[in-house]
Amino acid sequence: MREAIIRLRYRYWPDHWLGEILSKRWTETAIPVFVLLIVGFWLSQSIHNFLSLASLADTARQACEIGFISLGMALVVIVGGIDLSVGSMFALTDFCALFTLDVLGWPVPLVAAATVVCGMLLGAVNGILIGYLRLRAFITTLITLIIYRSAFDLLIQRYSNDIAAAFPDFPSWDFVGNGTVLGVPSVAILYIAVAIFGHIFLTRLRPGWHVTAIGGSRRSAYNSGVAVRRTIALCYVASGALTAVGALFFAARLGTVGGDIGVGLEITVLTATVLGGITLGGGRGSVAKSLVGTLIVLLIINGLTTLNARGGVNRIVLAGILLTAAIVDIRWLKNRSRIISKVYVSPTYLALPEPPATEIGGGGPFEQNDKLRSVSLIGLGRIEAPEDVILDRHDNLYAGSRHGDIIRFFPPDYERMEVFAHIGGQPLGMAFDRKDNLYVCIGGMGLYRIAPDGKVEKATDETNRSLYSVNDDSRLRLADDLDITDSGLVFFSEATVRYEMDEWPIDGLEARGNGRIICYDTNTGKTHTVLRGLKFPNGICVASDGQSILFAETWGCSVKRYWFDGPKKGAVETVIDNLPGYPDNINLASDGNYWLAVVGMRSPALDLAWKMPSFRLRMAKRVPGDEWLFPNINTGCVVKFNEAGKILESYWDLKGVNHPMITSMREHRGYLYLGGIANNRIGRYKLERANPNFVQYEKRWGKQ
Amino acid sequence: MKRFRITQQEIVFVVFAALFVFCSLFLKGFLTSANILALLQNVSVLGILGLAMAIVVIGGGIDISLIAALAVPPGLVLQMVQDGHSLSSSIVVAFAIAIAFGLVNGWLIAYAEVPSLFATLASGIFLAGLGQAFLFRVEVVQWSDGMAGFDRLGQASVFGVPMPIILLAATCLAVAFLLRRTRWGAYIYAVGDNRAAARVTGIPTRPIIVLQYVLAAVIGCFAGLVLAASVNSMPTRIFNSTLIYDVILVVVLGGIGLSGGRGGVVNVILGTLLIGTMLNGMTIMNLSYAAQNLVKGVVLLAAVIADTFINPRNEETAQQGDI
Amino acid sequence: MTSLSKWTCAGLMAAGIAAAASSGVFAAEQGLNEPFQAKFRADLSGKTIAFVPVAMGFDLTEGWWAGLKKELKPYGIKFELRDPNWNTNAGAQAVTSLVTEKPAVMVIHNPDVQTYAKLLKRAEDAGIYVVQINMGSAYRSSAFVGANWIEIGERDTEAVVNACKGKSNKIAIVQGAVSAAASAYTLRGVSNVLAKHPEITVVSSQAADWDAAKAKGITQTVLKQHPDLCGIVGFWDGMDIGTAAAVKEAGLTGKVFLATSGGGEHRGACDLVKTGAFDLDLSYDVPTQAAQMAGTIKWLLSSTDAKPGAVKGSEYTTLIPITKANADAPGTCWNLDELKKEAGE
Amino acid sequence: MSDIILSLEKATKLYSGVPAIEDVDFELRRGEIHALVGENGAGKSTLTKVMAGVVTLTSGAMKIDGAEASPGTPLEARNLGVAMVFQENSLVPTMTVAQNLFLGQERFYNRLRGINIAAQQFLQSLNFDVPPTAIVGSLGAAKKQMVEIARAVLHNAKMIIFDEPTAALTPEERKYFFDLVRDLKHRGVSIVFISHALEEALILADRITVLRDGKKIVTDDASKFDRARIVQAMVGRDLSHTLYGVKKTTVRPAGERVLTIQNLKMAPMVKNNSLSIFAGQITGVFGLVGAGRTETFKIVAGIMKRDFFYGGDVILRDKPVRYRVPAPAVKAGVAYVTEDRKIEGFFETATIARNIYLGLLAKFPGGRALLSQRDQSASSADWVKRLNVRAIGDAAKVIELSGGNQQKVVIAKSLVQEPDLIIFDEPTRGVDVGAIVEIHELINRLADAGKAVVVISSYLPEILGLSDRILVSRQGKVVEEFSALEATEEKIMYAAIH
Repeated sequence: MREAIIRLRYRYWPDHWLGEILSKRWTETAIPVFVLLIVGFWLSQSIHNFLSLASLADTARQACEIGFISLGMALVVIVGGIDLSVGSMFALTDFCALFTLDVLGWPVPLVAAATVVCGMLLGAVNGILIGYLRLRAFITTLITLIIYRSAFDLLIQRYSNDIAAAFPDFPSWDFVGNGTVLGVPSVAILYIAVAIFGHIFLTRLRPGWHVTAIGGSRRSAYNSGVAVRRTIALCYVASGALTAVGALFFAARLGTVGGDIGVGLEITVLTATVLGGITLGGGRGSVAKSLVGTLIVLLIINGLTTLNARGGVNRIVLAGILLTAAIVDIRWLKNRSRIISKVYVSPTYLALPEPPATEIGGGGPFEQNDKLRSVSLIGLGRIEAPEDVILDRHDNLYAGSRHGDIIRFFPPDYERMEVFAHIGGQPLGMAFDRKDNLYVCIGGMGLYRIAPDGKVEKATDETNRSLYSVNDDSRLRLADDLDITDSGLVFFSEATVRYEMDEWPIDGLEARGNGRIICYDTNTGKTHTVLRGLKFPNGICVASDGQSILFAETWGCSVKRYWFDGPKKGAVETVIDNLPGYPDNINLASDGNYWLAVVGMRSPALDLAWKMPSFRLRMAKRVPGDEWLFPNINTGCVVKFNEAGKILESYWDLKGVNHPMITSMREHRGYLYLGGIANNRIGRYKLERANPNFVQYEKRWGKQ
Repeated sequence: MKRFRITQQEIVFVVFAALFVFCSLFLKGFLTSANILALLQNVSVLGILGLAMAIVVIGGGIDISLIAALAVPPGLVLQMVQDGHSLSSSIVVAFAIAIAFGLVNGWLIAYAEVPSLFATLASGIFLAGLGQAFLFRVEVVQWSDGMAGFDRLGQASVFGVPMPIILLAATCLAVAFLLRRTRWGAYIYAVGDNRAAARVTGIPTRPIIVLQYVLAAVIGCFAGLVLAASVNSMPTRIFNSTLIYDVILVVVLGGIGLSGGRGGVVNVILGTLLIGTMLNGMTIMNLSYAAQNLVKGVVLLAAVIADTFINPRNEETAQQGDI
Repeated sequence: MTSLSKWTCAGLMAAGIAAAASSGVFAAEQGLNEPFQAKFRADLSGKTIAFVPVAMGFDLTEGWWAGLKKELKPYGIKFELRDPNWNTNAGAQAVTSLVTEKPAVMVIHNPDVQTYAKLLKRAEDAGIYVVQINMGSAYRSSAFVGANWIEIGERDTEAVVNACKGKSNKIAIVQGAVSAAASAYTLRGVSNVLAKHPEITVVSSQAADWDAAKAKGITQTVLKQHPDLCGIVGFWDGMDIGTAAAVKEAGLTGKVFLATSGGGEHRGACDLVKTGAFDLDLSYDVPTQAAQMAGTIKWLLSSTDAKPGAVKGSEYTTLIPITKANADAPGTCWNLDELKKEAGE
Repeated sequence: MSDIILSLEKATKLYSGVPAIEDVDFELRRGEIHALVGENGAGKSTLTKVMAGVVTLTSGAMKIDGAEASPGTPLEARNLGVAMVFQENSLVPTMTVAQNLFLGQERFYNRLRGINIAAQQFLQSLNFDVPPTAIVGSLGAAKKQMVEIARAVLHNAKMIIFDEPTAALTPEERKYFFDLVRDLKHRGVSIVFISHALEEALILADRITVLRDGKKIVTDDASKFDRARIVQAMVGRDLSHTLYGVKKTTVRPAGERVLTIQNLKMAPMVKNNSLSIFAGQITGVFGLVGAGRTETFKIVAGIMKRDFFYGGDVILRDKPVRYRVPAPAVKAGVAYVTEDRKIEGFFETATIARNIYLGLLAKFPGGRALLSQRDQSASSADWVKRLNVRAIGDAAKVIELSGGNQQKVVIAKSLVQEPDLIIFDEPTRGVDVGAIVEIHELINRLADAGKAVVVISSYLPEILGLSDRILVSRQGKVVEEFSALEATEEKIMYAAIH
């Protein structure tokens, strides 16, 4: 009963999402967003028409005006500076708009252009001083704040009466100030457009990268060839321009050049920027953060005002929320990576039946023996980590190595060897196609093709992103083994989508179906995922019927069959359900049966632990990683099974002296060639009763 | 190589001297002892605030909440006396509030690790709001009879020297003594110079940071009392003004780098004198307030630009997050 | 008669009449039914008045708010307060959101002549009466209640000019914030008078931004250079505390004539005139302004034809000059605490 | 096409009038691996920065492919085919690995998934296991170095300059790096590399140039050099017998047990670490970068905090302690001499005397509120003499000193606190050879005086030359202990890796 509950809980509750969601970069903004939601909820409860369209539109107008300025400030802060002069620039550009409209009588488009240019010029002063003359941003913009403000004061002394006297009546001007499109204020539409562009700009466009790089490390950016000074200067120009856009809408809405326009605006904007999570000092920040920060600050100020709160109360509440949010946010950012490392590993429930007996004298197909004692060794000490071995029509033997090479041994004695091709990564599974191209699964890289002349080509490194996956699973992390169908489809397994190449054992601790089988079509060059949720899918072999593949699920201790064609297309069926160890590669035998490598034997301790997810969770949290309970992968065997999944025979090397580990095997002209990922040798075992002329790919596709 | 360098401090001194000579030569009534005293008196509160800011900036932070500390506790003194409490108990309460405020600031920055700019920005708003909402009935807290005699703090003079100047000088001496002669002063410099190194050396960095903000709040409160005494009221609306920017200018212009660990009381005095001379000269010239600001800004900008040209910074020496 | 005593008398009389009436006449027989009062009550009850000051927390706005409540609360009127706390943008936002919330009346204290102008027009178009107090905007709404700044400037300056007769004829002007309407209009009043008095020289005319400390600094410098100054025109008593402190510090109290203006709250006005800090403080008597607003609102709400936007009128406040002569007299100044108490706050 | 890809003639670079390199002639052949060796401040970095366009020559000429060239920015240099891997990490810590890799040659619009996959392909093809989506700031030193190297290779430069490329790499990764460099060489790319590990220069380089005090001393084929000749050229005198002296034949016996660590944990760096430290001897702690050595001892000194739950114990002289800040640890007689003196070593704008005096004050405030000028000058004069700190004057700021003298000031600042347990973390990193000898002598004297001394180092000769007892750390815990008598380089290295 209890076990059933545990099973159901782990089957349906996606524990692993927590760690994956937290690993997303946008969760850095989680706290500000959370605060925004709380504030929004609280206001919608206390102000009865808070969520009405009219009220939201009113809020949006002001929020977007400030939002433009916040965007500019965000840009400047991300580039590693600060712009205190925004308030004064706001006032001056507001004046510029109204002066050109009311006093000079310019048409509205020209007014808009003039205002933005005015903002850019004001920003350019900052930009030149800070970017090119290398003045300190804080002190410089503090001084320009004073200068611009006094210039504004002098100007309105002279012109405020002229502006006050005019009541401009242009429909286009009113549209800028109060117009809506489908109920959305004009300013919001422009803001959304600018924000979307800003997001793309910062994350994907070259100048945006440069901005982030300069903020993150000025010297690194310079060394990378970024035009540091120009970029910084342009950021201040952009800040000026964005401020001018905000001021233009403000001018159109209210038409005022009152003396305290923009006073203290820099504080509001800076508060919004920091609250949104954009770090002073540079390098970190996004458009979304800027928006969230702006909304929080404005909602609090306006909401409390609407709730009849006096100015003082308003300030207390605002400051209280700001400080609380800042403290929580700092804790969060500080501990986020630690939390992720604690929660990313999320073991799940896996119950395996009692394994079949393997003891000597226990009988059964798995009974241990010492047949592999007599293997002869190839390339001892000269090769590292040959996970898979393969032989071509000319009896050449190929094996991958840890250094990313494909090594070729020459017959007849396989003493002579050469680096056939260098790819990098970790070559795992291999298979030949009809034209003798060697396809290789490279852990960490994907699927590669090596032409007979040794030329390396990438076949695929990307598949379609699945809809419900939190992690972006389009990147191939651990392509493992493959086989090729007659019609040119390459089926290959990816062992796990949650861990990188060098962390694969952790996947064994989780024992979740994190793996998948992917199909690469050599005819179209397209790649798509065919099966998901497999427990470390490993070996793949096209079955004799040519319509299905057999694949091994390592942590599932099972072999399954998947029909990619024919009447049962799409179906999956279990072939062997309870192996005594962890299956690895599968290959054809000369008699029409299949070879299966068993990489390691199950242990009662891990079998038990797999039924106790919370135990493994505690272990992952408290015990250092190298002392975790991992699947045992050092002794194993080779078994032969038939189409129905019946085990026919098994080959063991009990002492493990000669050939300690087996991850793969190939039958070729009466010999069985053995590979092992932890080995420094290749084994060669003389099979009795085997077809001495069996060449796997000749049998499949005929002689050439 | 060293001796060709002129520090920002020296540039500011040169600018100040030039301005002073200029004003003396061309402005009638500038170079009179009465006017010089007026000049000093006008900037004495700014100077005291500058000293408070200097302590924090030398310690590697910044205190935007200084104006709140200037306005609220002294305002409370006036309000409490108005409501019939005794002057002495009111002053005790005010300083207690200032100390508590400094402790909160320090805690936020040293222990909760909120960046000082943001922490003091918010805490300043909080204190101002607290005063506005609960402590004062109106924003300008008026003098009342119970305060009799206290106005000497702002309006009396000793041997012809107005009291605020004497208080500024006294604060200068006290702060200079603290920074130069005491252990805690040495610690403040150490923390501002390299907080990580100070920590590893075994200096109690967090308490020292708290100490800075407490000192700043207390000095700010003191400046507020001087201000209130000299204008016979506490206009708490001063919080909304841009006074804090002037304070930062005095400190930074004087040559105390925002990166911390550098500078001292001399720099504050220099910065204060420069600002004071400029404002006084322009007041004599009867320039409007806006025009005064404009000129002030341009002169400051010139000083900063001159500094950059004389001490150029390049990509090699640029610091990270150097704002 | 000063306003405070006036109200007290009125209150007492009303109470007396009511007491007499209830115990006497009406108990005896049924009287004549007054035909309009029921409608008047119905027109007022349940209506909302929204007040948008520049900021709460100083004598003027607190006084208006308390005065309005005191007058109108008994009629079942509801009150909304939007305190932008010196932030023009927040104020504009408050007015904007009020337009959608549709209170019956908005009482607006403009930060300058323009910011709210468009919004106020929108409000009246949407059927909301707008009453502007003390600081007008470029838009003329149903009613403006407030001081005549030009008159204030003129009367203050005249007083200073008079005081200067036979003296140095040097005066100084301490302005508020240059962009504020109150300051600009007052300055116009000052120049109107000065135009008639060419013998007067203005040695300094600077803006202190409504800031006492700045006013003190400016005045100090001016006094150091012109110790023979005979008068100062100040623009607001809250700021001129600083001006007065400078004068006192220079030991010129009584020698330099300081004229200013303000809301007439006793601590900020009468007390300071008594101590000699100010020689003249023109008071626009906030409770009276509040009462006038309340009267206007009653009329607007109960009238049948005065639709929002259809009528436009002004009520300029009658100024009370506070000098040593009347500073002690009861009713010259008013007391904020008492007014608040009467308003039930 | 000539055989010389880059040449410098009479290259001189003055910093504020002081020559960093002076009249250096240098030639780089096509497809050669050229090692630059020299002490700190010998001008290696300046020389390479000139080539990479980071600084421009004051006088002299540089030719690239026979044509006069003076790149003013790294970008110009790269357009000329010169790429550089900087010593001070030049990655942007806030960007992802993939972004860093392509920074500088990104397209105008970059598809994030596309660059992630391309970056992974490229990194894996060099056998560098670095996830492309990771933020660089969160990576360890070794992985950062890999990204840095990968970036230089990605640029397809004609010549690549590596400044201390292998410092943070494990031997495994170092092997990959050597293969990579040889592979580049075969492709005709010229390599300049700076290394402190002279063995690397001898193994890898075709030619070696030795610099001293900004001047070129000698350039010759690597086969004509041996260790002694390089050191002699570097230092100008024969130091081979004093530097990293011959294998120890006697060891100091263990005194009282001063420090015991049991099951110490700090995720993710320290994992159930246990060890003991004894008085009167030097305990060397060897391990690769990232083996958790520094973190373990920083926890002891209160600089870092152990895990809150199940964090293990630190026992100082039979008393369990748990310092949350360093101050109480200092008071208890624990001193930690940092490996990164610029970040947490000294006060850069303060004088030497003030630096040392601050150390004294922090340990012995003893109710003294006022500073004593006399104490300050006395303590500093004493230690400046004992450690032989060379400075221009008393008022010299520490930032203006050479690396070795800076290190001595940092040591003096700790020793003035009279600690019983002294932890030296990489005591000779970035220190010139002469000063190394002095610092080693000092460490030996401390142990002779009965102090418990810990020396953390990733340089085997230093560990072997100094230690009486050697602990080997791997993946967050001590895995092996040797007596200095039985230890060999092979044994230690084996323990550190396997």
